Amino acid sequence: MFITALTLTLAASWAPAQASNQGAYILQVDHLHTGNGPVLSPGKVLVRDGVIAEVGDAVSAKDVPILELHGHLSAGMIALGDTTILGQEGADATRFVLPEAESRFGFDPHTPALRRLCEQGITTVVLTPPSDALVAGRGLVAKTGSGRMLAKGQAMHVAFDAGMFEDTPDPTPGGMSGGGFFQFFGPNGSVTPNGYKSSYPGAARLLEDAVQTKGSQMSQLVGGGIRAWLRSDSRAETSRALAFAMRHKVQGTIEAGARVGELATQIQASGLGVALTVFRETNPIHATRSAVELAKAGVPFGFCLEARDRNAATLRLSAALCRRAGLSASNAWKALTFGAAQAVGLDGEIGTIAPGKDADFVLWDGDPNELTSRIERVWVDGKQVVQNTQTSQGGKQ
Amino acid sequence: MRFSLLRLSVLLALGLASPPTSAWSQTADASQNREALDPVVLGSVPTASAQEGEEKKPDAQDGQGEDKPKQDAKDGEGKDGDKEAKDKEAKDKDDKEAKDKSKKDNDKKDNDKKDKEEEPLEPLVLTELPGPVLFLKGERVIVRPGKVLENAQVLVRGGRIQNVGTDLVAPEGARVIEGKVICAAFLDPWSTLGVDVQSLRDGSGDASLQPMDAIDLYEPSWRRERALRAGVTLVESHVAINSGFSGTGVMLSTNPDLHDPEQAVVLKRTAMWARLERAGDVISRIEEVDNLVGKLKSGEDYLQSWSSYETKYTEWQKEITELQEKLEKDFKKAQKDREKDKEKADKDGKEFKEKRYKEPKPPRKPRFDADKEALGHVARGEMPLVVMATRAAVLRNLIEATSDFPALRLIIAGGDQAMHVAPLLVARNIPVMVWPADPLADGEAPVETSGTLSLAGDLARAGVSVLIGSGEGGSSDALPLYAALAVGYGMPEDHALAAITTRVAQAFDAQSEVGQVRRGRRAELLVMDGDPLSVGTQVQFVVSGGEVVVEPKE
Amino acid sequence: MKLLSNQLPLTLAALAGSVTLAVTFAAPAVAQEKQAIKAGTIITMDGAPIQNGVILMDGTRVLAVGPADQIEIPWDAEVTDAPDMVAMPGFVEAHTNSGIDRANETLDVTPFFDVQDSINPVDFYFEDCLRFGITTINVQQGNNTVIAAMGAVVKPWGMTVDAQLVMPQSGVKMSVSPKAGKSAATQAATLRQAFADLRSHLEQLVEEKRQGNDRAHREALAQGRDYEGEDAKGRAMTGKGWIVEGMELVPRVEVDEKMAPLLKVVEGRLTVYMYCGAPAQVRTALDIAKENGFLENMILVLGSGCFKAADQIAAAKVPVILDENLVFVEVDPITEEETRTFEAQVFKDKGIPFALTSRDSGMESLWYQAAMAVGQGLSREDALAAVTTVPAKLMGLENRVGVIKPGADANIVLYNGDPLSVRSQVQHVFIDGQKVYDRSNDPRLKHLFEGQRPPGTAPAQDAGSNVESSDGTGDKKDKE
Amino acid sequence: MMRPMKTLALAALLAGASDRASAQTEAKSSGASGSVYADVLYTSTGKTFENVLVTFQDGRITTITPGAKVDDQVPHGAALTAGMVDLSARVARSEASVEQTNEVEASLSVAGALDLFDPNWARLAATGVTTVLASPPDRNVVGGLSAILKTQGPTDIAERQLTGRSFLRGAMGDAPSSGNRPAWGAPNSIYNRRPTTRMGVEWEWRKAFIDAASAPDYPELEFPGADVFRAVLAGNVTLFVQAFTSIDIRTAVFLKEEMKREGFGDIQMWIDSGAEAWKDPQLLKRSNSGVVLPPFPADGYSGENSFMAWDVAKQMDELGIPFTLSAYGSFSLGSTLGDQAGRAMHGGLAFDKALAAVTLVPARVLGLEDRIGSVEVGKDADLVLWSGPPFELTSRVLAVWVSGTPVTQSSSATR
Repeated sequence: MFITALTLTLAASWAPAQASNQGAYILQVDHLHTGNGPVLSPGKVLVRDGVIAEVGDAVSAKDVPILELHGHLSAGMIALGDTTILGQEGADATRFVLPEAESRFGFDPHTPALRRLCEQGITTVVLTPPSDALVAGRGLVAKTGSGRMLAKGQAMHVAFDAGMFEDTPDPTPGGMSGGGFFQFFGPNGSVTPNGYKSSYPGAARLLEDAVQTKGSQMSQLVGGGIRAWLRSDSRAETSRALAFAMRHKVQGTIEAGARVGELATQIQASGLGVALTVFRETNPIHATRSAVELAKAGVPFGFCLEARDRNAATLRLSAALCRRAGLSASNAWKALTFGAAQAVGLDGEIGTIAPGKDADFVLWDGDPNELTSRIERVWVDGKQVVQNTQTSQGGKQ
Repeated sequence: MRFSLLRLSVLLALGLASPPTSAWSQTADASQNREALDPVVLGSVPTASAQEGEEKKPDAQDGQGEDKPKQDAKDGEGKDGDKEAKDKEAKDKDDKEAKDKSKKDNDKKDNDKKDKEEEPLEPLVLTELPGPVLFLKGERVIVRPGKVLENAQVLVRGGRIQNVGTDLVAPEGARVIEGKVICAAFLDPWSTLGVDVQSLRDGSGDASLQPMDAIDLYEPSWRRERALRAGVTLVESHVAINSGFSGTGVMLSTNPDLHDPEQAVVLKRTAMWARLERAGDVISRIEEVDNLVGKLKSGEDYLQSWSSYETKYTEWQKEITELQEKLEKDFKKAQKDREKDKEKADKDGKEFKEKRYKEPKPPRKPRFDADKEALGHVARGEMPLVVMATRAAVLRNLIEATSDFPALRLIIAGGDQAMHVAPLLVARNIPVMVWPADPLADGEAPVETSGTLSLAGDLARAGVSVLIGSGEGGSSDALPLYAALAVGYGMPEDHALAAITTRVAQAFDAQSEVGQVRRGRRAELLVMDGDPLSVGTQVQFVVSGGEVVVEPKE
Repeated sequence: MKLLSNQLPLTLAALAGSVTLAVTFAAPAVAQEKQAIKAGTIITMDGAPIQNGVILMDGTRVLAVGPADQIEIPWDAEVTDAPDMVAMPGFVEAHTNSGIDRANETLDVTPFFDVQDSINPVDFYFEDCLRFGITTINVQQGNNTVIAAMGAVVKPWGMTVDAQLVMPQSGVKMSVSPKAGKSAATQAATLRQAFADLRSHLEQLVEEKRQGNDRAHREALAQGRDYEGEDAKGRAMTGKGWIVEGMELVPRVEVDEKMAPLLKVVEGRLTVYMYCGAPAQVRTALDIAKENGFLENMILVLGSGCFKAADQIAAAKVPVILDENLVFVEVDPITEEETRTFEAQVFKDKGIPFALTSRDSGMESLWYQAAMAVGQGLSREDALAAVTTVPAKLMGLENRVGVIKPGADANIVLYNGDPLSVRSQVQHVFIDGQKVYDRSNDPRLKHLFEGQRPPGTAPAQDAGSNVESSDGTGDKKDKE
Repeated sequence: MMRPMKTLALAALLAGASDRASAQTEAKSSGASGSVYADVLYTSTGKTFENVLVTFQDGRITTITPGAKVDDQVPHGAALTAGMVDLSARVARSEASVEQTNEVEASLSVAGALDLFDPNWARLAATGVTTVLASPPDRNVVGGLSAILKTQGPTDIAERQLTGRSFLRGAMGDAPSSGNRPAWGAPNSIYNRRPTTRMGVEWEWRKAFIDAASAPDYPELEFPGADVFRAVLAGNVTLFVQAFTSIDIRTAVFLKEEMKREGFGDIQMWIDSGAEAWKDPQLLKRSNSGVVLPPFPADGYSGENSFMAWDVAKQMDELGIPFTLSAYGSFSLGSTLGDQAGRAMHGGLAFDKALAAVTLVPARVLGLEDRIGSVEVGKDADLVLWSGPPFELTSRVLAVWVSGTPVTQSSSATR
C-alpha cells in the first residue's frame, strides 16, 4: 500500500508492563456499543490502568480528563486460530507428542502481522502452533496493539485432523516412484521423525495413553484442568474430537471445518466453544450455514483467520457472509467479539465494554456491523494505538 | 467484391464473428461511431432506433466526468455551472449520506443537470418483445449512484426498461413487485465465471482469441447462482489470462438456467485484455511493455496497409480495364502486324516468334493476420485495452509508452502500486480495476496486495476512476461486500456503487444498455430491503433480461 | 435420418461392396457353398423374431430368412442345426480406436491420413470381437486430435486389411475437445482455421486461374492471335455453408491433396465423426459444422455428460455415438448429492438417433452395454437397435450389416440363449456366410475362461471336462 | 471366549466408544417399519415364494405372505432378495486408516478410522449391499482388527458397529512390502522398514504368531496385540488374509498348518481376494479355509498380476470350497456386488449359488446368520427389490432397506 490510510501512534516500548501504567480518562462518544448489553447514545466509559472501570451515560470522576469523540465505540474484535503469525518457530516437527512446548517462546510481539490486525480493529488474536504433531503444546492469546500475552487461555493443542499424517503418504504400490519416495524428504523438506503415527486409530491410542498417564501434563486435560484446543476438519474428525472431549470432560475450543453446524447439538452438550475454519471460496455456503446452526444451538463461536495469508478484513467479511445466510446482526457481532471470547474462555477479560474488562476499543464512523463503516481509532489496554488521519475528528461537529 | 469476401470469410472462419453481424466489419462500416455498435453487439434491434434520440447524450449525462475517455469532451463544460446545485442537493440527502460530506463530492455536480435532462420521461415506444410485463414500485429508486427518485416506479416490458417515473400506473396484467430499494443490478468487470478452466489458464492466447468457444455454462452452476442471488447479474469474463494478450472478453449473464452462450452473452466484445509482469526480472518487464506497444503499432500499420492495398488494387484494375479496352480496339491492327511478321519470317526462313507482352502486375495483397487486425482496432480506440499490472515502475512505463496512441483507451487492472502514478492516471483519464486480494480465495494471496480495497479508497480520493471486480481469485457473489469494504476504506459511497454499476458499463461501452435504471436499458434490476451496500440488506427480487430470476426465499 | 439423406455413403457403400465381393470371391472355394442355419429363435432386427426359423445364405449374402416351414433348404446346402440357439445379426461397433497400433497423431490437421495404414489384422482385438459377437467395426482415429485421419469400416476376419475392408474412408475424425496442450478456445480456433485455410486456398486457386486466363486473353489480344479460352475442367462447388464461386474453373486435381478431404466434407460428400467431450463444446461443434455446411454429414461422438446439450443436438438433427459410460454421475460440490443420469434415455426421449459403444474389447463389449442399457430402463428393441441397425445406418450400411434380411451380408451370431443374459455365450459366428468362430474350439478362450491349469496342479482331463460342462450348463439354463 | 471379548472392548474403546458398544448395537437395530411386494422372493435359504408380501417392524421382518394381493401403496418389484454382504468392501478409504509405523499392528481396530459421514455409504447401500466387513488397507503385514457394520444407520461408530465374529486382517504378497525400502543412513521415513519381499512378509507373520504363542512362557516376547494373535490361535478370532496369487495362498495355508503342527493352535482362516484360488484348490480344501473372490476383471487379470479365471466361482462351488463374492465396495454401474454375482453366473455358476455367495454365506462367516443374510421372519429387514431377475445386467435395483429404513440415494434419476 502506498499512502496507508492509517498511521500508528505507538508508545516507545511494547513491553507488557506499559499497559498498566496508563493514567485514567473518560471516553465520551455519540454511540457506545457495550456488546451483549444496550447501545448507549451518548455513552461514557471510564478507563483506569488500561481496564474499564465504569460504563454508562453519566460517568464522571474527579480530575480525570474527558475525551469527547464522535462516532460509534465498540469493543475490539477477536480473531481465532491463527497459525501463520507464529510461523515455523511455533512448530516443532521433531516430536509427535510434545505437551511441554509453549508457543510464547516462539512468539515475536513486534511482528508486523499484529499491526495489520490492529489496523482492522482486531485487538486480540488467538495463536495456535502450526504444527503437524498430535500434541503440539500450548498456544497463546496476544493483544495486537501491544503484543501483550494473556496469562489465561494458553490452550493445549491436540490434533484430530489428517494434517498430522501428512508425512505418511500413500505409497502407491511400487512406492519408490510413488508419493512415498518424495515423502522420504518430507513435503517441505521436513523429515518424518520417530514416534509419529500414520493412522487415526494409532494416534487415538497414543492420545489415550498420554491422557491416562498419571501426573502428566496431558492428564490435566481431564476434567478441564487446562483448556484444550482440539483441531479437526471433517465431520468424522470433529465427532471423534467430541467423543474424546466427552469421555474425559475436556474444557476448551474445538477448531472445526465448514460443516461443523451439523454437529451443533452434540457440541452444545459437550460445552466446548467452536473456532470456525477460515472461509474459502468453496465453503462459505457450508460455513455460513454452520454459523447459523451454532448460533441456534447456543454454541459460542468465532472465526479463524490466517493473518499472513489473508486480509484481516476477512473476519468482518466472514461475518457479513453469515448475515446473508440469515445470522442475526447481534449474533454476527457476537462471533466477532465476546462469542469468540467465550469460545476460548476469556469472556471475563475481553469481548465487551463492561467494567473490569480490558479497555480494548474501536471507534467507527458508523454502525460497527456495516462494512461501509470506517475505523477511526483503536485502543488496546486503554492505550490508543491507531488513529485514522483521513477523518480527523475536528472535521465533524 | 472478391477480396473483401475472402477477408470476411477468413474472419468468419476464425470465429471472430458471423457474416451478417461481423464484429470487425461492423466497426469498419460504422467507422469511429461507437454508439452505433451497441445495438448490433447487444442484439435487440428494435430498441436501437428508440435509443438514437438520447444516444448522443449518455456520455455527458452519466456523470463521473473525469473518468470518461477523452473523446467525450462535452463533460468538461456544464460542470462549472453546477456549483449552486450543492445546497439544493443537500436537502434531499438522507441522514445516512449526511454522515460524510466528502463521500458525495464526485457525483453531486452531474445530478441536477440530469434532473433537467430527464424530465419529462414520455414512455418509450417499443415493438413488443417476448418477456413478461413487470411493474416495480420502490420507496427509493436509485436511477444511478447519486440520483435517487423517492416513491418511484419502473415499468419493464419485453426485456427492457420501458419507463421510469414517480407517477406511473401499472398496465393491465403487469406483475407488480413492491420493495424498499430498487437499483440497477451489479456488474462484475473482472471475473472468471462461465469460462472453462483450461481455456481460462491458457498461456498461449493472442489478440484474436474470442471466448465464445470457451464459455462453459454446463459446469456446476452454483458459483453463478450465488452471484445472481447476490445481485450480480452480469460478469465480464475472458480466457487465456496467462497470455500476453488474452483476446477480447465477453459480458455474460449469471443466470444458471442459461446454457447456450448465445443467450447468456449480452455483450460479445467488452475489451481487449493484456497482461504484464509475467516475467521475473526488471529488464524483461520493460521488454514486455515494449512488446505490447510494438504490437499496437503494428496493428495500426496493418489496418493502414489493407486500406492502401484496396486503393492500389482498384487503381490497378482501372489501369488493366483501360489497357484491355485499348488492346481490343487495336486488335485488328495487331492481327495485321502479326500476319506481316509471319510472312516476313517465312521469307527470311526464320521461325516466327510472338511479340513479347508486358502488363503491370497486380499489387501484392497483405497477408491476413487476425491478431494485428484486432489490435489495430484497439489502437484506434474502438475498444478499450485492459492491462493487468501491479508494479509502479511497470505502470509508469506503460502509461508513458502508450502516450502516442491518442485514441487508445487504457484501463489498468490490479494496480496494487497505482498510487505512485495517480497523477498520471488522472491526467490520462485511465480507470483502475481494483480487486481484493480475495479474502475468500483459496491458497495464499501475497501480503502486499492484501490492502487493495484500501487502494480503492486511496485512488478514489486521489481522483482516479475506480472499478471493483472480483478479479482472478475473488468470488463475484461478494462483489457488493467488496464495494462496501472499499467505502470503509474511505471511498465515496456513490463512487463505490458506481464502481460496480455505471462505471463498469461505461468502461465497456455498454452505458446505453446496462448500469442504470433508465428507459431503454436492459432490464437488469434489483429489488432489496435496504441500502445496496449495507451488510444486512437482502436482495429480494432479481430481474435479469426482463425476467424475474430470483424470488425472495421463504 | 436427415443427415444421411445425401446419397454419398450409399454410393461409397456400393463401391466398397464391390471391393468386398472381389475379396470374398478370391477367398477359399467354401465361399461359393450355400449355407443354412436352423435356429430356435432368429432375431432379425427387421421385424419380429422368428421362432425356429431358417437362414439361407450363399458365400457372402443372406438369400432368405423365415420360418422353417416356409423356406426350403437346397439339397446342396451345408446345414447348421441349432434348435436351442438364438441367431442374431452380428453387432456393429459404431466407433472405436481399437485394432490400430497407436490411436493418435501429434500433428493437428491430418485429414489426408488413413487408418487403413494403421490397422493390424492380427490384433487380439479382432479375435475378441468374434468371441463377443461383433462383426462390423468402424475404426476411427483417437479423440486426442483436431482433424485426424479418415477411418474405415472393417470386419474382424481376414488376414489383410483389404480382406477385412467393408467400407474404406468411412469418414474423417475431428475433435472440438482440446487435444493435449490445447484448451477449448485454442482447439476451436485451430479447427476453424483449418476450414478458413481451405477456403482461402480455394479462393486463391480461383483468383489465380481467373487472373491467369485474363492475362492470357490480353496477351493474345496484344499479339493479335485468337484466344481460345480454356473450357472449365472442374466442377462447381456444392458447399452448404459457403461456396467459392468459379470453382468450376479449377480442375479438382489442382486442389491441394492435403485439403481435398476437407473439400469433400464441406461439400457434404464425406461423413465427419466429431468428438465432443463436454456439453459446452457441443455448440462449438454445431457452429463450425453449420458455418462450413457439414451439419448434415456430421455424427457427434460424445463424451459423458453431453446429454446436457441434448436440446441443441436435437434441434440440429445430428445423430450421436455415446461413450462407454452409460450413466453420468454428478456430485453436487455443495450438497454432495449424487445425480445419476442414464444418458441414452435422454437422447431417446429427444428423438435423437444414438449408438452405443463398447467399454472394452472383451467381457464389457456391445452385448454388455446393450444389456446394461435395458437394465437402466431402455426398451429391449431400442437397446439392440443401438448396437446393430442404428450404427449400421450411421455408416450408410443399413442394408448390409446389423440386420438379417435377403441381400444383407451374411454376418450371423448364434447364442446358447438370450443374447443379453449373463447366462448366454456366443457359440458360433458366421461372416460373409462362412463359419469363422466356434466356441467349442477356441483355444484362447480356455485360457481366458476356464483358466488353464498349470501342469501338475490338477488332473489333465479336468480342463476337457470343464469345457463340456460349461457348454452343458449353458444349454441346461436355456431349458429351465 | 474371554480373549476375543477383551480385544473387542479394546477395539471399541479405540473406536471412540465406551463399554456401551455392544449394548448400543442391540438397542440400535430399531429402524423404521413398512412392507414390500414382489413377484418372486428368493429367501437365500433355498426357498422361493411367489407374489409375496413382506412386512417389517422396528427393523425386523415380521411377516412373509406368499400369494398376497398387489397393493398400490406398497413398493412393488419383480424380485426380492436379502441385503447383500461384502466381506472385502474397502470402505476405509482414508490413507490414515492403518498404522503403518508398525509392521504387525494387531491391537488396533479400523473402526476408529471410518468416516461414517462419507456420502459413499449411501451410494454403496443403494447397490443392495447392506452389511460390510471393513478392514484396514493392506499397507503393512498385519493391519489390525476389522469391523462389521451396516451400510446405513447412526453416524456414531459405537452405535453403528455390529458384534459378530472378530477378524484379524493382514496380507501376504506385494501389498505389505510395496513402497518399503532400506534406510540410507538413519531411518527417517516410515518406509525404511522390512519387509521388502514376500519372504519378509511371511517371516513377519510367523514371528508374530510364534512370539505370541511363546510369550506366556517367555514374557520378553510379549508385544502389543499378542493377545489378539493368541485369540486367533485359539480359533476365537478369524484370520482374514489377503492373498491374490496361488503362491501367496499357499504361504497362508502353510502358515496355518505349521501353527497346527507346532501345537500352537488351529487357526480359522479366510483368504481375501483369492483370485488364483482355482489354481491349487486342493490346498484350500484340505485346510478347510474359505475364499473371498475379488471383483471379476474384464481381461482376466486381477490384483498383484494374478490371473482370475472367469469360472473360478463355479470351480470353487464344484470343489465344495466355501466362497463369497466381493465388489470391493464399488457402487459404479456394472461393477457392483450384484454385477459380480452376474459375472459368476456368466462363468457358469447357478443362480442360487450366486445368491448365497453374496448373502447367506458371508453372513455365516461373520457369525451373524441369525440376524442377516436371508429373508426370514425375525431377521433384520435388509432387503433389495429388483426390477427383474437379480444379477442379470438387464435388471436393476429398485429399492433397498437397511434395518427397515429405506435408502435415500437417487440410484438412477433419468432426466
